[in-house]
Amino acid sequence: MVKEVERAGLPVVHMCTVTPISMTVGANRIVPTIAIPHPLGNPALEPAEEKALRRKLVEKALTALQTEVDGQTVFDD
Amino acid sequence: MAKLRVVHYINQFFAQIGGEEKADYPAELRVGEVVGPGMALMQKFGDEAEIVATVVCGDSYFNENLDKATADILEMVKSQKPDVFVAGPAFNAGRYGVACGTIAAAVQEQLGIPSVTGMYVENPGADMFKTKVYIVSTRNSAAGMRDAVAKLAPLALKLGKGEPIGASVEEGYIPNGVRVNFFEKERGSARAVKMLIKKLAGKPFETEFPMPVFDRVAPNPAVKDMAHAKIALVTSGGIVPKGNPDHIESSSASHYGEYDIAGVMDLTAETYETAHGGYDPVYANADADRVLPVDVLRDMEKEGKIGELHHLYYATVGNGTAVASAKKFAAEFAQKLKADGVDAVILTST
Amino acid sequence: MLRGTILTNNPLVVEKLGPDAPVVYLQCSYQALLEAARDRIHQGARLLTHPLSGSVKPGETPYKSIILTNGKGDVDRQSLQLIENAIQACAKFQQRCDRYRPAVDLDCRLIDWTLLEGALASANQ
Amino acid sequence: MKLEIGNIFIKDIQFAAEAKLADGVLYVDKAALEKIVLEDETIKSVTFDIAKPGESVRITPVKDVIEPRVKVEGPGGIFPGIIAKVDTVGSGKTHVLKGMAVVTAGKIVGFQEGVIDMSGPGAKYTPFSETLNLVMVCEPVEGLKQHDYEKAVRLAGFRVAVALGELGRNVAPDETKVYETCGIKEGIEKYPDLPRVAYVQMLQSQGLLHDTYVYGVDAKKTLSTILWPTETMDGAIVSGNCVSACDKNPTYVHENNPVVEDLFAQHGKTLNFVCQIITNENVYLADKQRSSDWTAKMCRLLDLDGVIVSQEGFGNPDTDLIMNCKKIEAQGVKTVIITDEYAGRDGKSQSLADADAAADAVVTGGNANEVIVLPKMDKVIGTLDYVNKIAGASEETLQPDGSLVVELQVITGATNETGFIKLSAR
Repeated sequence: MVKEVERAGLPVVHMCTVTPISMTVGANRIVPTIAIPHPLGNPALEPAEEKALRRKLVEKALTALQTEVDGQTVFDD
Repeated sequence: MAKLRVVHYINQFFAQIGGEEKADYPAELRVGEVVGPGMALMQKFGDEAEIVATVVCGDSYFNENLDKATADILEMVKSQKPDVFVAGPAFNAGRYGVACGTIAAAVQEQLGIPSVTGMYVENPGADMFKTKVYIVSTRNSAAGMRDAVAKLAPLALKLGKGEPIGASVEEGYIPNGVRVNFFEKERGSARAVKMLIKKLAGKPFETEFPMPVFDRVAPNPAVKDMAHAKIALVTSGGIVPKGNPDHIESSSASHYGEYDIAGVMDLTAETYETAHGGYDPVYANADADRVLPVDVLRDMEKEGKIGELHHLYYATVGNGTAVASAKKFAAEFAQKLKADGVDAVILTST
Repeated sequence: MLRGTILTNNPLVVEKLGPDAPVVYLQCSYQALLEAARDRIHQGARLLTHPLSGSVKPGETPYKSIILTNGKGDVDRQSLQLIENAIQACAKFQQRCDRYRPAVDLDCRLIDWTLLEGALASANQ
Repeated sequence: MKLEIGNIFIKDIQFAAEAKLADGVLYVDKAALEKIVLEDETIKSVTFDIAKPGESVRITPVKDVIEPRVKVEGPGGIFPGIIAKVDTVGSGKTHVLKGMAVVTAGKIVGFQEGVIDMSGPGAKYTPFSETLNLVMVCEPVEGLKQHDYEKAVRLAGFRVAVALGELGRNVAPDETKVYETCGIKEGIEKYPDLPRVAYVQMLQSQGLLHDTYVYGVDAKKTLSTILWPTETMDGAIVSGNCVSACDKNPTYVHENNPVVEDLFAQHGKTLNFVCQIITNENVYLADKQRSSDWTAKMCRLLDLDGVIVSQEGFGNPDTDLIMNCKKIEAQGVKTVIITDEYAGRDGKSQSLADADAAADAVVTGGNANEVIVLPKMDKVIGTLDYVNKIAGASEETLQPDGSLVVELQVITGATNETGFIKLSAR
């Protein structure tokens, strides 16, 4: 799916938990996330903390979109 | 038994109207005429079938007037009440191949008339239509006409008679993803030994079961000006408005969802949920932002970190490992995103 | 002693291993059991046994027992792929075990148990 | 290691008062065989029957198929560690009763399967429609547990096959074949320019009804190891596997392993057949990892250039197959794998439960889900009362006219994964 978006000419960042799968499906910009049932959250945290965590991940995604890459790249700091 | 009725489709070149300069030739029905490659087909059909009409259409005309040309040709084919429809063969001619695939698939799907075409395996039409209609594998130029017709005619007859179709290697069609049994001449172990000897010698060999392949697309340039960029959200995590209004299936979905989030600042348990059957839905149902980060992006939109969050998002239920079905959906909504002036996409998966 | 959890819908497993064993018994279908295992894998558990153990195909037996670790944390890719493939494979087979006679049902329980027993022997070494 | 196989072509089997093998006719003394079977007090009774190619006969549910053999010269005996003592076999001279088989049938568990049709459309899918079959159906004593029943029938089949093989001891074979491979150093010196090739055989080893025995040892308790390819011709590997009829390896297939046979055919010509590596297909994932690691390690240690890997069974073994393939390829050793497919009745589903790009050379035994109609046969050996319960059968299996609508799964050997048959798919 991510590949088709890329093919259409749009830069795309794939936020997903199991990065090897993301590699397999051909994503170029990859941001690892927390867990499969809650990639952009963590129910164990307080709502405010959880949102901050999500914000950090989305910021990372935006950074990825603003970074030139020449192949599959995982943005995991 | 009466002869099977066949309608044959060819382009302007094979109808000897002309080359590229005549490619805008509109669709034309020639009742009772057998044109160009149709002669060779007729010979192979013998007493069993006859071409009752030939449709001729220019390649540019067809591809530039896709909807009209398809509709017109469907009417022409329908009027002749054929038992089977044959298009091409198109060899390596790209636009001709796409036209053959398009019209053969349309005749089969919309008129319920079995159809077959032929082309070179690298013709773009082959990849686009091999799962929709039988495409006989031909050489890459019209020099392979004899060989192409030798496979095309018997397959057309079988289809016309409603006989079972054998495996791709037996019938000569491009593998279409449907596995069909047949008996080889040698037992499996002997085939394995031969294959190994070839592989060891660095010679080409053909696997009997190709593993699913993954192609690659080069990355697009980065977003230069995020503060003015329009960002869209896409998810394979199945986030849908509460109640799943489009009835997205929990797995192997037959369609995708397009949802308007204009004015939506936060996804809540009351308003959104997941339709995905591939993971424990408890966490996403409680707060769908955990899969589709609308809340955070709205904040960033307000702060001017991004230009705008696109008012539509797209959702499917593709599991990470099952990507094939999602491909078609994605190709479709990616075009919409582009048309809507989106600059970049965040795709979240579970 | 087994460090892990046995997820099963087979009453015979409960009976054989007794109340002290780390068994989670679910009264559910074969596929639902695979899905329950998948949910645990998503939370970071790893598979210790193959989810398609046994040549008795999905649909031919209602019973399935799977051993997983109790781990939390990162998702194990291999476990994830095995379980996804197993769940997908269910769709390929016709459902017919619901029409078995009682004696056959007991045979199904036994086979599932013996497959698990072999794995437990390996796990406990 | 050199083994001479003397084939005695069997043209007919008849019941007679005195057991003998003369002019290609096997005379079977039922009473004597019955005594051999009933040595095991867990077997209550046994019936013998003969099924010949072309007859309107259906044998079901089949448990094992065994070829009678006898060790004429050299150490050990047929089925070492099980019937004969555990001496290493595979050298000397062995006589084979070619063209016949002992078929054990009988219901061990309710959902068991295995159909051999001696004629009709089903016959072309099973290799055992071409053999003269002596079928034995064993009834257990009351209350016998499935484990014990399986074992009793398995061993009874071997005892009968050995007793019949013994009749060929002093018969001059119609055909003699010599199979010989050499030690590592010798092979390198003898065939310096030929690629070094081995056969990696995966053995079903998941549990009750899913087991294989090597020299009497349960394969699930073994580490991957090496055999001379001739050892299996003397019955070093036997089947205790009666589930998944289409892609399990009956003992007959082990005795006549087609990969061994076809690698021998090229040995010294296009390749140097170094050895056979056997490995298992356990349920426990760490076992899988260990076994495939060892297989790959041995491939490297033996300086192999290529291997053929064969599989047995459905689902779980797909993972072993892919692990073996990937790890062996990673050692720089080229692989060809043999498998079969479960692509659904319509052929559209994903065939294997596992996949990897390293598996670029695959031979397939066909789609086991494909549906076939088996017309009614005049005679059934065994029982049909389970047919609605067998793998690949559905509620509508038994039609009013007596025909069976089944998937190829139920036919013994239909999609064999050692390449024993010609069926394939694309």
